[in-house]
Amino acid sequence: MSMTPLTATAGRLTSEGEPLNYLNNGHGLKSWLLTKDHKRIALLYLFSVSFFFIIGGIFALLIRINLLSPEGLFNPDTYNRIFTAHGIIMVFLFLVPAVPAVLGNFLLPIMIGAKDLAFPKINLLSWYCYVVAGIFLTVALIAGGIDTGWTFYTPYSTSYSNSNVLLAGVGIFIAGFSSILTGINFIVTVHTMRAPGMTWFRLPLFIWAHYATALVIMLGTPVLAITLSLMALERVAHVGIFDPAMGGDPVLFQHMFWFYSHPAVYIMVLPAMGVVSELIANLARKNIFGYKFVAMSSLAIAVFGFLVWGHHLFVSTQSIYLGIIFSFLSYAVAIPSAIKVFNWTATLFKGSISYDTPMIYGLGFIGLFLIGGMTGLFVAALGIDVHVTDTYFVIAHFHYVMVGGSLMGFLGGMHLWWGKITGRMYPEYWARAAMVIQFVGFNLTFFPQFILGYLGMPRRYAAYPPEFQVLHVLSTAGATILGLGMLITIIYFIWSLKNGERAPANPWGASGLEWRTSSPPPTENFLETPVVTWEAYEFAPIETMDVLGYPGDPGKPSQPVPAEHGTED
Amino acid sequence: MALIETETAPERIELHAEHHPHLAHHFESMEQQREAGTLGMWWFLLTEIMFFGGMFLAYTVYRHIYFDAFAAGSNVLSIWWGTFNTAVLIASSLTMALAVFHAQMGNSRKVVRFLLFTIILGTIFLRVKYIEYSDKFEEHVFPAGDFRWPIEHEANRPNNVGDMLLMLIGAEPLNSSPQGPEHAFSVKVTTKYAEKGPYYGVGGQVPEEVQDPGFGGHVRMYFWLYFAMTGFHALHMIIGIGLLLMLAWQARKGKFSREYHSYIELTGLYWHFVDIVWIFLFPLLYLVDRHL
Amino acid sequence: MIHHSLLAMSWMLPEQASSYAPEVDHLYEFLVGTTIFFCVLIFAAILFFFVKYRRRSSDEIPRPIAGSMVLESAWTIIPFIISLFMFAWGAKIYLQEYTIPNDALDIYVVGKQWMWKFQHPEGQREINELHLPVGRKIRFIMATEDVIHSFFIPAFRMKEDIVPGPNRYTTVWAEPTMTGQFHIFCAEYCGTSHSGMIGWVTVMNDRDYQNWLSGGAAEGSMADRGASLFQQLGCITCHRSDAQGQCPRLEGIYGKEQLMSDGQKVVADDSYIRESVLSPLAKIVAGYQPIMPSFQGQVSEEQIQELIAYIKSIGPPETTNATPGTMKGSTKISAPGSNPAAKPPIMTTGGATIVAPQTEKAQPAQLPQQTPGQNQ
Amino acid sequence: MSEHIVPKKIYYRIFGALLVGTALTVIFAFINLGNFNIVAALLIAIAKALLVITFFMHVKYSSRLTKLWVAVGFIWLFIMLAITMTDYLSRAWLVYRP
Ligand code: HEA
Ligand code: HEA
Ligand code: HEC
Ligand code: CUA
Ligand SMILES: [Cu+2]
Repeated sequence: MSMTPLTATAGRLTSEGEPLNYLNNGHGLKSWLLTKDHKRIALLYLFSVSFFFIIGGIFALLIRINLLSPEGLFNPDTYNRIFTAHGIIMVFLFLVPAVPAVLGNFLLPIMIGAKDLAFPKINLLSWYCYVVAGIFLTVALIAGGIDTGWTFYTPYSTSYSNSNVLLAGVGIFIAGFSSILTGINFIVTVHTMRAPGMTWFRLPLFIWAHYATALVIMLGTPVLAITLSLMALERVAHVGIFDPAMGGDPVLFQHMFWFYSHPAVYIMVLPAMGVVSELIANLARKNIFGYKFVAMSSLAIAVFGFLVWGHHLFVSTQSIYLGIIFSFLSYAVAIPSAIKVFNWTATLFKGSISYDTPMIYGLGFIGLFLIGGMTGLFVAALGIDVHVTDTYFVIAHFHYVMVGGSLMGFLGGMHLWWGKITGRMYPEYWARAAMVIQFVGFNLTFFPQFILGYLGMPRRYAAYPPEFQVLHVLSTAGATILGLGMLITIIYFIWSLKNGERAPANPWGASGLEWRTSSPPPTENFLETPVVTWEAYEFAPIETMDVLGYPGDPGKPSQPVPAEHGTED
Repeated sequence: MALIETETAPERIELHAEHHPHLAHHFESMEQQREAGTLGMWWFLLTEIMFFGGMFLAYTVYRHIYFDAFAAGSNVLSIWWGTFNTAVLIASSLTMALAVFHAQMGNSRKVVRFLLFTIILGTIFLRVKYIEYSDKFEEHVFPAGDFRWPIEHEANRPNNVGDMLLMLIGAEPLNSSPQGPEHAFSVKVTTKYAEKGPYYGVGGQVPEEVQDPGFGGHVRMYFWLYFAMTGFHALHMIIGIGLLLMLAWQARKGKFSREYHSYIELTGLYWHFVDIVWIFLFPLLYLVDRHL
Repeated sequence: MIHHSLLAMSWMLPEQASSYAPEVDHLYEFLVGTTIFFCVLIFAAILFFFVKYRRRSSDEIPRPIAGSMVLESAWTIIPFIISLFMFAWGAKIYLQEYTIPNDALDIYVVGKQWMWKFQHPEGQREINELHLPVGRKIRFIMATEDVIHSFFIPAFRMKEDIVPGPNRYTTVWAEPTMTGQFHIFCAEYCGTSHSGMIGWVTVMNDRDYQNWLSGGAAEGSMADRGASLFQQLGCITCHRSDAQGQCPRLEGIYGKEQLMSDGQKVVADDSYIRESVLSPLAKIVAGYQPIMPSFQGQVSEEQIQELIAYIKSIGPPETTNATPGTMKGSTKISAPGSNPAAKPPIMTTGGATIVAPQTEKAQPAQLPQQTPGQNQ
Repeated sequence: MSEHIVPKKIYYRIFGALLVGTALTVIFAFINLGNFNIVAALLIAIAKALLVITFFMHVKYSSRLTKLWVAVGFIWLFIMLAITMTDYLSRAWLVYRP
């Protein structure tokens, strides 16, 4: 293996005698706000998406509080603004960027053995776009709120709602830009910057998932951008492009919106699926059963995901013939997800299954996603969807996939890589407890909603007939428990930054390049260019793995290297 | 699949005797850097296709529903300007391609020259767009505000190359006036489409209580798409010209060489793409049902 | 219809109060069953592996297993077949829900922020309350005055958006099979009081319904009211039966194919008439000048419905024998009880009125002519 | 992979072809071909776009991957147009046909 020195800084010590890593290589606000290091940008993202998650979560709790009483505790206008804010923040400012922009950003270059993403400046720009988008949306919320629902259906949004819609439209447009920039970076990096020996079928499934996600982002997001632009312009000029009074067709807006927003649900779940593959493989120390099928199913989801948007329009007056086609295609796109679930399960067979928190999250993901996905089959069935569309059944369906699925995947990933990212381990006991609390709270929140929905409880209702109250109260109770679980997680993560155990390079005995560099990694990820000679998920005794971060005992806390190891450029 | 398998992982270990000054720290070689740039630009253009695609979709749907109104609106545009601008843009694509060619040859002075040609042609295009837009304002077919249909007063339209050149420099055209052949517009359009009825909101916004915008309202939809599509296209042109100016400046200072000119190539890709968008916009917007 | 199932007997299903509700529930139960099956299968496997293969020493490395083509095919193909079944069943119900039967009783629905307005052909008007006879097929002809609303009766398993626009009525149908009171909801978000846009449908047996009908409607049937509107609005000045070719006569046009000036043929259904009133220029009848003014803003949605009811009712007796080859059969459906059996089945979604290809032969209506619009 | 340099001659030829294409577009627009006017216009536009992509944008000399991506871009656009138009063509309430 050649010993190309990678950076001037690698292997050096800080003035305090700590090994120099990406965290302590540069101090001060400026070194963070102007950083081009993908790992630091990932942390910027982590901070900002967590912020918006908490805001979105608080809105969720407000929703649940309102629904404690059949008359609703807030007035309807307030309630409408609350659920809209909840939906917009959770989708555009939290879940779409969460896994890719935090974990993907941090890990993608490391996992393929690159020093950074292909376009570091664009990566930073992406974060700034995100921030600007966040500001726009926050201003829109403070200036009086938006009450359109996250779907902005016309003509309500263009002719009836208030003009904060304009701000929100622009905000989401910019947020879209931010994800496009991340997407470009991922695709190009995976194509051009893999380390020697890192062939396509040696890529971790995390990478495949992110690659597929990037495809979806690139091909879908621009359509949302133009749709919301046209909507915003319509709001201003009232020319009628979506306004039936002027000859426009509101259903066209729905087509254009869902052309992005259905694929967007896969933007939200595919990266989490990538995370789950890593969790399961690494904590069962087994290669993923049917690696190629899992890899290809990600691509299949990305491609077929574009053909089913009309399943949100079954009762919207679109052509019934097209509705039937869309229903069929929706079933087709469910198959690749099923393939993944079966393969993950089979991976456990004859594994060495650890009971650590990430694994529990991984299993939680499978269970909840399974329920969420199967109920997707309910709503894809035309005859049933006519009854349950726009009811709590749909709400429950998508919270099962988005919260039970994606959010659990995200949290699992955060636990798996927390040591890698921060250099400190989270407290295992509290983590397991929090996971169990979340799991229980989650099911209590959303399972009753399936029943509510089938009984006919419509969504976006500030008040409701009294016979639904029992189930609503149950759901609110669940949300409280869920919130408590989240709060615990947030607290111990912050606590561990100072007080956690120091993380070794490879705390799990995992395979994958990111475990072959120190925790936290040096600025350019490795001290020398890695050469990959092993297959994906090829587990080996931990002593036999070279650590290409700071040399030292693998599995032990990283050791500083003598200063002469690093050479000047 | 085969596509993916045949592609081997990029070579990365080879030591580079001399580091090119423009090689970014995280790339191993100029080759890798160039490839990344090209791929990145192509993917960006893909997103652009989808971005304009949204408008093409709206266009297709409404042209299908309101064909007559689209035909009527289209006949208001000047085919002379449209054709002229198409030619200008194609020529600018040629000069752009030649600029890239000279960059590949390492011929800096010619690079600057062809970049300037491209900029000039792009500016001419925008100048024409400006004239056309002002005409549309004058004729009150800008879709917001004081939209009127059928148009009551026609702006000057050129009907030969000489006139176009005169108008480009801001002079009065010699023989194009509402009486020229292009005036056929009023005659043709009014005979074929007048029966379709007026715009109920003549002289302003559609009044609240009269919700039916009538035929003119659909023409207005056409103009909305016309302004949105050409407007976004023009915005791309402006950005393109900005990029070209920057490149010309850098090229003049000798930043580019045989080995290092990828920015020129990438901007070239962008420029050609903008040209392609126009290649579609021209027939779709200017040539609906011209054979009256 | 009696329905045996665990779910139906529990509190997890709303009442099955329409003819297709049981079938929707059957499919639902099938899906619940499938879901339970897969959940049990996978949860059991996971739990079993989780216990059996728990990590016993920190450095153990299990033997890798590559995968199995057989298994992969199995769990691709089997779910696919199951889902094809779900798809076909769902689509079948969907077609049933949106194939409007031709012997239905028409109820006119107008959604507006934030209330439901109903009109019965006999003339009764209701707000947020709707009375229906049990055992009769009901066709809801719906329009909105502002944004999108969605007409949802959970007990009927019936829902359809009402999209604004001059050229569409949305049509949906149901056959109540159970007397009682059921919720009406608005299921598409429509602004502040979206959740207040609710009401009750009362399904009654036929006698009660007839009693109820005879109770109200001081101003006469919808068609009667339409007739006086026809006078008031001045339609009559042009559309007179003795009009000298300036304007088309409206007698007997309802349900017939009309030839437009651009050569296209359009069935004069509710949507078409509504559009003729609101945007007369959209479609010009062949041979006429576009001189009809728009009545947009001068007539309310209910009034348009009354005009339609009137136009429906003015089929002159001579036109009962439709020319073979054009529109077959009776040209009118009117008061409840008439049976224009020969009307082609119409499937609609979103006002998309699709005249199904005709197989039956032309068949002149031999039904006793009733004076339409009269209460029985 | 070193870059391929396209001779200048080719650029000029393509330029010529594009101008001819533009002229044809205009000419065809004035001939009444019924529904085929739009077909002709689009076919010519596609041909012109292909020329630009292939030669000016060097796709002819690029990797198969680039070719694939270019195709993907247009295929996705087509998917969006085709599926949405299916709705409009099979919805009977929209019958304003030319
Ligand atoms: C992460 C997000 C996510 C994911 C992954 C999915 C996944 C799926 N969704 Fe969901 N969906 C949403 C988020 C998501 N959805 C949201 C946000 C909405 C509502 C938006 C709004 O209106 O506000 C929505 C709404 C929605 C609707 C519209 C409902 C309505 O408004 O009326 C439909 C209809 O078809 C649908 C279908 C599906 C299907 C078929 C899948 C499939 O991909 C699921 C596939 C997975 C499985 C099937 C599980 C694995 C299965 C097995 C292991 C067992 C065997 C399988 C078979 C027998 C096939 N979804
Ligand atoms: C990623 C997406 C996402 C996520 C994570 C969630 C999370 C949750 N959602 Fe939401 N939801 C949506 C996406 C999401 N939702 C969307 C798209 C809609 C549709 C909107 C529309 O109709 O337009 C919706 C709608 C929606 C509704 C329906 C509203 C209606 O139609 O009337 C409800 C009702 O129960 C709900 C509940 C919840 C709950 C209880 C959570 C819980 O999981 C939340 C748990 C999290 C917390 C509770 C926060 C935890 C943090 C703290 C407690 C820390 C506090 C700390 C400090 C102050 C320091 N959501
Ligand atoms: C100024 C004369 C005028 C008045 C007033 C008028 N119409 Fe008309 N109407 C016409 C003409 C002319 C046509 C045929 C051309 C067309 O389709 O627009 C027509 C067509 C129609 C049609 C389509 C007929 C067919 O054969 O398909 C209907 C339905 C209709 N009118 C209903 C009404 C109603 C209802 C009113 C009153 C609210 C009304 N009209 C008032 C002149 C008039
Ligand atoms: Cu009307 Cu919601
Ligand atoms: Cu979807």
